[in-house]
Amino acid sequence: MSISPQTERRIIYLVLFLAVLLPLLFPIGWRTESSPHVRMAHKLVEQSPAGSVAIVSFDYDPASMTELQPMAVAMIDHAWSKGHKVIATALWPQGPQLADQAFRALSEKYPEKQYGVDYVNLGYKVGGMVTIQAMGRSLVEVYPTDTGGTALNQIPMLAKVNTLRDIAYISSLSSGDPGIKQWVMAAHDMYNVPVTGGTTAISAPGFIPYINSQNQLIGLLGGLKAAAEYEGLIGMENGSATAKMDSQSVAHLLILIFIAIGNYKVWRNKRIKRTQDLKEEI
Amino acid sequence: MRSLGIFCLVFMLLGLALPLMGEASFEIKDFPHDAGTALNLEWKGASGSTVTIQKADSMQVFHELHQSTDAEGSFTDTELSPDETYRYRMIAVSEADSVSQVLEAQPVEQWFYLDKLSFLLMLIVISAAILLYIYAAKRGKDLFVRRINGLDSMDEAIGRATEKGKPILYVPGISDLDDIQTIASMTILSHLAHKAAEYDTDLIVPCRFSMVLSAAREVVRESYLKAGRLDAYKESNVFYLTDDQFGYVAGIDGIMVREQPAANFFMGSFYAESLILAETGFSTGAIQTAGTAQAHQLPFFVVSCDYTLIGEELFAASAYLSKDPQQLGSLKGHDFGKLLIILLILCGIVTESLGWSWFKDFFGKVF
Amino acid sequence: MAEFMTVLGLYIGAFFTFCIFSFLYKDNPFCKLAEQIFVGLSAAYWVIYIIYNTLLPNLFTKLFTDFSGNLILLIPGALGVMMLMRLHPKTQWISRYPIALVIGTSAGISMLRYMKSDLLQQMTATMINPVVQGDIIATVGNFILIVGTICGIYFFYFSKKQEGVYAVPSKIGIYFLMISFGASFGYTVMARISLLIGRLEFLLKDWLHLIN
Amino acid sequence: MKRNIPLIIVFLAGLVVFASEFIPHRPFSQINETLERWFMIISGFAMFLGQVSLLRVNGAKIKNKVKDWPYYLAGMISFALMLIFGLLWGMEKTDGILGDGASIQAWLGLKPFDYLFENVYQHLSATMFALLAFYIASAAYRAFIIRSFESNLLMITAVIVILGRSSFGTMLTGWIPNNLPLLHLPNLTDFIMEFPNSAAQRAIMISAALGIVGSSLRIILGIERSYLGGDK
Repeated sequence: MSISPQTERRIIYLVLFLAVLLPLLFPIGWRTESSPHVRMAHKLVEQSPAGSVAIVSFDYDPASMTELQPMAVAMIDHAWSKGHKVIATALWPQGPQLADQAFRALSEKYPEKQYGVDYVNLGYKVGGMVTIQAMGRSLVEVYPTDTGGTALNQIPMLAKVNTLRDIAYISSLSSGDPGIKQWVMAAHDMYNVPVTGGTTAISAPGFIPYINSQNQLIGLLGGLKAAAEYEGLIGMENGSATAKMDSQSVAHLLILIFIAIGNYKVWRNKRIKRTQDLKEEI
Repeated sequence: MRSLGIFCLVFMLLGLALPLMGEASFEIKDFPHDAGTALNLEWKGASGSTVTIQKADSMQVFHELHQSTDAEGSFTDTELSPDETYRYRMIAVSEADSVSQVLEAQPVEQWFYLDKLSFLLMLIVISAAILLYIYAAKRGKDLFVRRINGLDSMDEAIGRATEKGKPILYVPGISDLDDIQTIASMTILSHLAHKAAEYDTDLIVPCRFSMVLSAAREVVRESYLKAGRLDAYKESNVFYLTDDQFGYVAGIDGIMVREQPAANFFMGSFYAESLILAETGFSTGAIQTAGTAQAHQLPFFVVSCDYTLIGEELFAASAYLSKDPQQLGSLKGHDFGKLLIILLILCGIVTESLGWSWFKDFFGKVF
Repeated sequence: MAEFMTVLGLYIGAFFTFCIFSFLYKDNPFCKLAEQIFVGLSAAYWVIYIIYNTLLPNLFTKLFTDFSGNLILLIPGALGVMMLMRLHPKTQWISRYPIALVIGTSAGISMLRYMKSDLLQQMTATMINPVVQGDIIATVGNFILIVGTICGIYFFYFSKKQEGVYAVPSKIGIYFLMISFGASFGYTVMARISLLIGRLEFLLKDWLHLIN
Repeated sequence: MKRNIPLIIVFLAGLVVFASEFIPHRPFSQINETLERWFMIISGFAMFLGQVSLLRVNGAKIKNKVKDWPYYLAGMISFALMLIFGLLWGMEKTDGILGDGASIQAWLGLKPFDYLFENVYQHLSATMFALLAFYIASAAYRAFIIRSFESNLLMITAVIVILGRSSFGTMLTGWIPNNLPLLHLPNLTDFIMEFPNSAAQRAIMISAALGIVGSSLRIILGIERSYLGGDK
């Protein structure tokens, strides 16, 4: 029996499609052992006292949502469960909408959390590094109002927050420049605020050097796998990263099976050819 | 002229500084060899005290800039404008006393970035080598360049397209003409168009940017002219699709499936779309040759194409194909550069191992 | 009405998503349609984008509001118009001036940029003391890094036939290239699958509301 | 003259860029920025050339009723629609000729241009990109075959990295004691990425940079001039 290469390709496409689709509909919930960098980030949030104010910066656009949005949700979930207050900022123009989405996703689980008391969305500011430096001098100067136009001094949770120094930790979810790098260089290196964060899997290796003895970056979530690990650490049932990671893992496994089948096929064809050659010789 | 005072700086003592009870002393220096955008604020002898640096804003109100408990140190204030005067207050507070001083300074522009000396030297040495080899080649010196795998297949691919009576597809990458890879691609296109004109095979060149379109039309037209087949040149075969990355790819996919070109060439700068092109091309059964210096996309071309020009081979290809002495000379110059770099790396490893950091620093200061 | 149009938008989005996916099965009228619409829309998108984000703010608005203060902008404006002279065969040659400026500038910029970030930076990054006290893995890794980089550069050395002794480093160079290609390929799988997950998320969540 | 003046312009432009790199003093320090802005304006104009080519080529196809001409017509209609919407009512926060079309926005929820952008263009673009997931699978199936030593290296590293970056990699080797870190697949993956992979990437980058430096030098000095086309 032989299948034409075209049919073969179609089978591959279909099987892959199903392999990604099914785990999204019916999550398997594979738990993976968490890696040290994820545990570092988790520990930073875990150990900050209740009442701390944290910044979650949405430095990405919808194109990287698949990987970064679950991280944002998981980190806000964790912060709220520890009684922290969350300020959302954005160095990318589409960030504020994504922040709203993340807060909305958690509103069911935390109905008691109030805007202005437990969280606030300050919106987008251009400038990257320069903006962060300015926030180190005065938050009001950079953000006179939040996204809704409320003056900052009218927002209860910001009563005691004047500069970046009043922030317990910063988590930047970033898919490029400006992003984590700018937060590390401005917020950590100049004002000594602990910085953690997450990136897409592709760009994660570039940030690992910042996780060093100077603690420039405290842990890092790289891609979906790390997001799923974080969800695992905070005991988030059926988190979206865990479901997506199931899809990922099944797809990876499937590709490996494809490689194995491909090799088997070549090996079998070779053997058939050899036996035919032998027969001809005889 | 103010700028002549390269290393000199104006700084004045303003206001009444508190009597210097402690040892702490402050100084502001211009940041050397820059465009006048930074100042170095230094302090000394402040052991046991906390040093705070403040900067005056336009309303002459001081804001904190930096804090430190080091006895001696410096802070660089950046993103300043040249020749503007800035005021700083530096305060050292210890349990026993406190010292405060207001200083003014202007950042000054200089005429050379001294840190870029190694950069300039490397540039001069490599450029000189390239030019010398080009000169030698022009004077008729025979320069040897080894065979580049994959290039010989180019003629084979054109031959097959001719046999089948199918067109050739040439994709000059997805970067604009400001990417050198695109220009290298134009040189290869010129060679290919010449062959295509000789064999009388259609050559389809879809372009992503208007400037690439202009250049590609010039190049193809001239090749047809040189081959004496200007009558066979069809301007509508070199056309624009769209500036959009994936829109462009969708268009090319359509061409591959409908026109069924017998040979595909992907030469130039490619990003994520490389695999979409190469796999669609493979499914149509075309002979595929790719070449790019985008290291991240090479794996996909290597896996899906019949031949791949890796990295510098793309630039070497045009020299090898044209046998033009100037291009060959240039290639020899690059080779000299490679040997030089291998040598420098080895020297660097030795000096680093011996603990002498000046060698690496000399090259590393550029960044 | 706006709500209905938003829902309709989701259906349109889903339709075009399936149109493109159908290309995987085979070429068909739906994907032909989607492809041409894509080309048309995107070409127009970039025209509008450039007009509103480049030409108006950087050139025309400045000239209209403060002509004498922005006289210098007449130069790029004129060069831009010269570029359009291409459209007529008789005046085609005029477009060579703006092209020359663009090419000259970018040749200069890329020469400096690649020399600095790809050549000098990578070169200095390889100048390391390979021996890391107490860390065998890093030490071995550093030796591999050094050998791989040098042999890899030698692979691109075109002035010598790769025979005999000269073939050895270049062979090692190839091995490194192959390992690197395999690694990059494997590393990219995750990101590419994520793209598909993203699409399915749109279909299952935004469109069909099957998952949260 | 038609040929020499452009070459002189190329040379001067290159020289100016050089000067601005090494001389921090004004005016050189600002030239780069100015040139870049000019560059954007020039390519903004150049953009229209492409559109004219698109209209001409597709127009001819429709006029001559070549095979599949209705699709090209659909393409041209969508081009015209997007263009007209954009010109009339603008995009995002920019107003067009007729202002911001508040009544249409109330009816559609968005500006017409943005509506097409979000509901058609973005989905087309994202789905095209997502095709890569399928192609990466079929490419792996076809190409990762045990053949020569080189192709085996390619395949084995790819398999290790694919495994190392899924949940299975962690599971498969999780039981190995921690004093053998390299036997853990995720660690092995990191090792491969950090050392042998960086080495090869560096070699490619360094040698390609030399190629770029050489080509740029030839362009600036007027030795390489194919992009300008022939004399006429």
